[in-house]
Amino acid sequence: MTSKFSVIGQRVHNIDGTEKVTGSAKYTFDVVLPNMLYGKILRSPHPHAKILKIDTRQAKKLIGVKAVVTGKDTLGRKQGIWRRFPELCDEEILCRAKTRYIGDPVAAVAAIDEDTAEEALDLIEVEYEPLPAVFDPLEAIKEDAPQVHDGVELNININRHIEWGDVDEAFRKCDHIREDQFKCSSQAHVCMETHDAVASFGHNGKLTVWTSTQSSYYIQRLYADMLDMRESDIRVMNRHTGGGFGSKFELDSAQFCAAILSQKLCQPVKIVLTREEEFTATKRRTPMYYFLKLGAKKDGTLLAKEARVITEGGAYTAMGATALYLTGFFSSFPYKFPNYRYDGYRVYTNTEPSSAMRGFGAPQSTFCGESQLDMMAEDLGIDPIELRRKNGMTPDYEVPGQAFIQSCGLHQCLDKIEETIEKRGKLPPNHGIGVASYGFMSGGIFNWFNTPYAFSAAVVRINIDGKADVFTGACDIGQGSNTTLAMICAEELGIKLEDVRVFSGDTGICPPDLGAWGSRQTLMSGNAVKRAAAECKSQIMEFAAAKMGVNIVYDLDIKDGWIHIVNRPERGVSYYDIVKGAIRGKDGVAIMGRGHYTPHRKGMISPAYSFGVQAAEVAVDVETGRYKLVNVTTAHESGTVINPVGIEGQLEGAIMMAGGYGYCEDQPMDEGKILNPSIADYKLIRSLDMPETEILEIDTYEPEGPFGAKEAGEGLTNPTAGAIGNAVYKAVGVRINDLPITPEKVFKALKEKEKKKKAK
Amino acid sequence: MKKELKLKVNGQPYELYIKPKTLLVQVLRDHVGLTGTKRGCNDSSCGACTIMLNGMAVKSCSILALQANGCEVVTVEGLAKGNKLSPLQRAFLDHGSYQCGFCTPGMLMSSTALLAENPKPTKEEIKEGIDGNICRCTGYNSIIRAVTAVVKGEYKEAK
Amino acid sequence: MINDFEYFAPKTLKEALALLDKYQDDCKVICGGQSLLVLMRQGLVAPPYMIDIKGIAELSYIKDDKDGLKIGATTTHRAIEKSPVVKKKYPVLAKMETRLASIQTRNWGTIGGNVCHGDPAGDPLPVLIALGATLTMTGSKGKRSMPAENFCLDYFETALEPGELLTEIALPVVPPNTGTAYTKFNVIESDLATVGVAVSVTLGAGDSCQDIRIALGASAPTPIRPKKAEAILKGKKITDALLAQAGETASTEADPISDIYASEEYRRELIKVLVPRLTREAMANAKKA
Amino acid sequence: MKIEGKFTMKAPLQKVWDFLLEPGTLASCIPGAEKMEAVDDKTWEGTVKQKVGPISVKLNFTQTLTEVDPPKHIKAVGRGSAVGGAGTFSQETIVDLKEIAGGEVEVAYSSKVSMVGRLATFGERIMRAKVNKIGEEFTRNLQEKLKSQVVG
Repeated sequence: MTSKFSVIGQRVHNIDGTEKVTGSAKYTFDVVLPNMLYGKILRSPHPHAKILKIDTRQAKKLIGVKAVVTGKDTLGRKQGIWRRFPELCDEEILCRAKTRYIGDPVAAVAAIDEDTAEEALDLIEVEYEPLPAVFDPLEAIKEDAPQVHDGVELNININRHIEWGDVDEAFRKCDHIREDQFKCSSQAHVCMETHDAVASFGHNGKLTVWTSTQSSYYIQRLYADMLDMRESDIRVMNRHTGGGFGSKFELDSAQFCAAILSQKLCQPVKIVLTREEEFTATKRRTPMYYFLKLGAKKDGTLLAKEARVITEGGAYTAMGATALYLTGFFSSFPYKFPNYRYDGYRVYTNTEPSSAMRGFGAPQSTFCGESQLDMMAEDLGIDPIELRRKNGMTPDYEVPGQAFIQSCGLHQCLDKIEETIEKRGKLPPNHGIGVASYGFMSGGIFNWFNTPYAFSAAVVRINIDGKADVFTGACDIGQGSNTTLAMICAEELGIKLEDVRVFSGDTGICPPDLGAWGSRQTLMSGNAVKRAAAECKSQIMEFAAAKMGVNIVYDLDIKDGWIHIVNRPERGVSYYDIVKGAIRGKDGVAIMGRGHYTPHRKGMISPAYSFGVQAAEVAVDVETGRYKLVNVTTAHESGTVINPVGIEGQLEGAIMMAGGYGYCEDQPMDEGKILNPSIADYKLIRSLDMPETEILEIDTYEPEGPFGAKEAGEGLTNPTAGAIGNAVYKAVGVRINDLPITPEKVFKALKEKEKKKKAK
Repeated sequence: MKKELKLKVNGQPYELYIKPKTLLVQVLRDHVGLTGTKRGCNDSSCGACTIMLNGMAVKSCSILALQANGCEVVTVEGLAKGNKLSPLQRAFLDHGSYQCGFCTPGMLMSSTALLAENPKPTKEEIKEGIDGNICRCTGYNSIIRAVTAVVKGEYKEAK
Repeated sequence: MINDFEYFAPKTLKEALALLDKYQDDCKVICGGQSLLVLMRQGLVAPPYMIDIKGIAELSYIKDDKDGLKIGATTTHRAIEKSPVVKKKYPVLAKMETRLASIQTRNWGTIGGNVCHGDPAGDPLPVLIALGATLTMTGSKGKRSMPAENFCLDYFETALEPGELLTEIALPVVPPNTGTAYTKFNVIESDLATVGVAVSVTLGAGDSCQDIRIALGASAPTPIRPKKAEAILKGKKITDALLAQAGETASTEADPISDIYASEEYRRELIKVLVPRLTREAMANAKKA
Repeated sequence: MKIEGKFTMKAPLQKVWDFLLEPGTLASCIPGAEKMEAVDDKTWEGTVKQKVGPISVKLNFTQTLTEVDPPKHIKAVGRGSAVGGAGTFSQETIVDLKEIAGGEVEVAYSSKVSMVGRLATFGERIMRAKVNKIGEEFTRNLQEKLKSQVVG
């Protein structure tokens, strides 16, 4: 079948691919500027303490040290990404009076090299008064718990309520009700490039920052808030970025401290967080206590669901408020619950703040929900896939009062997965296949950041040689958005991919865009680029129509650099010639198009949703509890596939990350201290542990998306933990409700089961 | 007290004076200026700093530079011959075996060393060959496919 | 941050020993440095003098003679793993090496360095103990040798005296009808052992267990030989019941800790499972031998 | 890190109690303790030396009795910081005495040891094992001291 597209759907090299395979790609980590200094940050060793005194005199005396700053050198403002709600802006970054977790910054040093800066940290004397601390959210909401932030009742940072239908009445009508508890663990992003920034204040008072970020615009705006500057005096550029996964769109300690130091010295200051700081003093996936109640009729119709969630917020709000909101919404996904109620509480604790991480609350809700669904299926004697089919979302469905689902391929995905499981036939002993369904949003509609700008915006400029330059505030953090946006631009203009250059993530030259989070760039930034390209195209077409003198009833189009009459492709003119003429005809002004996208009338969550079903096969060693991930097969639909190589990469990468979430990744703590802040101790799936992966792409078309495309990045992290849990149960009959599902937990559950069997 | 270090990097001889505590990765990045080699951890666990030392894959963050005195080093910058990418580099491009690209230099060096030593590795051997390198983006399988394609002879050394 | 130090790279054992005598406690010996440099980067170890023995050619060898195999201390893991004679005569040693850390680490790290680090979770020592290896230490005053199982004294503490270097690891000739097996339990394939078990069995008449050596890693402050468990099996015709009993006994002889990787109880349970499992595997290997 | 246990000994309760309260009894049970000196009747200061393989640490150590409920309950809190800034070490010990039948005293103890700073984070795998041992040795020392001093 020939595609109606020329560029979209092709297997292409990422436009920055050659730089990345030759080592010439420059990351913030690699930036070296003339006269540049190196910074290091001193952090609180106490989970909760008053700062009584900071003596920096000895540190300042060390040869090579150029500046030492503390909270006193700041304006004392507090940052928060929920800018519409001042009480949720609660992070000073450089603490002035009190530290709230082990890792909270208290001072920063700039010196001629990293070793000198580090030496200087040891010379800073901080006198603390340790305060009682609280680590578990269930403890923190007790009356007499220590207060993490003064005046916050029961340490409740924020709560969320979502409800539709008549839940209590519906439960009364159910034939069977299950109530289950789950615990979702923490997870670290482990970007290969740690947080880093080079901040450079000029003597003109303007700030230039190179940094590894998911949203240059957010960083620019938050700098403006914290430094009391006009945002146009701040230029933030994301270079090649060594991963983000949700960890890099708030103003972080590297960015802020580098700027404060540079402001004092008018010299560039570079701060690269150590791997230990990355684990202990950035942000992490939100740990959650989940209480789920699910009611069904005998025939498997799900009538009602109730979710109560308490999340471990850590010391600050960060993006955790959004995770609280989204976990509540996605607890209903991807099923048609006529009655649903959610109450979520985010609780402050004296631990590293929890925030956004790929999936953004949905991996938690999906693990709990999909585990419980399998339990319900067993109770009712219904096949788990059948139960999902019976209740699964369908196209053009409205989540009452919340969201409109347009395209939805969940049922096709279920069919495909069922087919592949059947094909596998009888499994070896102690193997099991578990299934989980999922869905996710294509960018959020909410605007707690309070941006006055469009959510996405792009400018396309056509140069005299016909090549197109795309300017977008979107950030390529490795997910390949620059390539996807270039493909969209090329397709819209009918030119080759190599005819498109992308300038992204630079607030100095690109229109604001909210950046790479919430799986928003393909749909939102993509729509903005498509519209900008379309505007250029219409200008070109004016000239082409004039030149060709075609009857005005005919439509013109461009394909492969050839402007022609639709239906009569042989009648046309060269795109490149027309561009030359057009620019000449416009008095030498390059052709420019602008595009933007802000969702309107699309409900409260997102303009579009992707869906999928995943089947994970495990093989369990029943004597030790150790199991291997054998295979993970995913039926996935994300609308029109723009960059198939990119989607495969997202999917397989998500399995590494989400498989780790299900199997081994965790951040155990002792009195607020993370016990495994190194890659040696934080267990990650490596190549020998990686399962076989198969992808079954399901064809759908999303009317809201550019060329019918929607999200394909984060949603893929949602199902794996649940699928693993269900697979372990299928294999050996033990159910673990407490992530991660480690061999030790499986072993203990097997022993427990054996004991019960003997007791009978 | 600084000491003399002589080594060849990508065929080019260098004579440097360094503090004994300098790690090989620091010499390559900060003294020689080859920033393709990355650092992703502080305890020899991530593999982003992998280079070839006398033909062997090693972690350049876990070797004192002086220990490499008189050795030949190849970094990611040394893989292409002029403007011709190596077979593995081309296979990585075709198979999307990189995303953020931060682990890619290390991955390429591990894979290159593997094939230099064992031109026909099995899939299991390929997995083992890159097991010392963490990639948080790709899930490894696209890297394994790229190496497999080179093993199958789908990418010839450029003339 | 690594401290500044003075660096020496002696080319002969004699030179190295003279330096060791000179600097005593103020110096650290580095070979592959795969463990030491991690500690130095954290600032936990900060010696004023470093003696790099990696370049001492006379300490890097694998020799096979009538008494068995001799491995020089600065031989890399990778050289052992790929050595044809090791693969042929001590396959368990080669196999253990393939699962020790990453290829990069094995290419540069050395067996002597690993053993001297004294990590109870290290892979080589349990295998060396099961194979009945002898370690030779050399100081300026001469040499001394001891069985591998006596080398570790406590967590990361060894019997090496100041001024001494570990110079050779000697493996006796494997007796006929002997099989050895090693495995480590871990959650991530290439990770350090949560528990490591090595077993060497010599079969006698009627497949009875004529001799057995069991070594446990990551199960106590040092690698240990659970001798009571060995005694249960030695001289007997091995049955499932005896194996289970040996596993139970070994788990009580062990003294594991609880940490973030596993609880003490889980480690004991793993020993119960793995001792019988590896004994069976060693017996199967013995039959093949 | 928590270590708990109990043992019994044949001795008068008051005698055990008095010995426990003697300056330095608890402090001197800390393995590696050197030069423990009384600052006042509730506080002792000194240094603690610990060595784990290649890592040597010297800590300035202070111990304070925070709860004294004669003759059955005592709580001591100790805190040390490593010379050179490598980290801090803290210890909390609770000893409860109970008279049981036959003129015996049951001594129940629990000891919590924790470390923060570079030592703890980077040396985690190494130091945790050691901390475990320190705790065990502490209780062993306590038991031995009590038995030898009070019974003997």
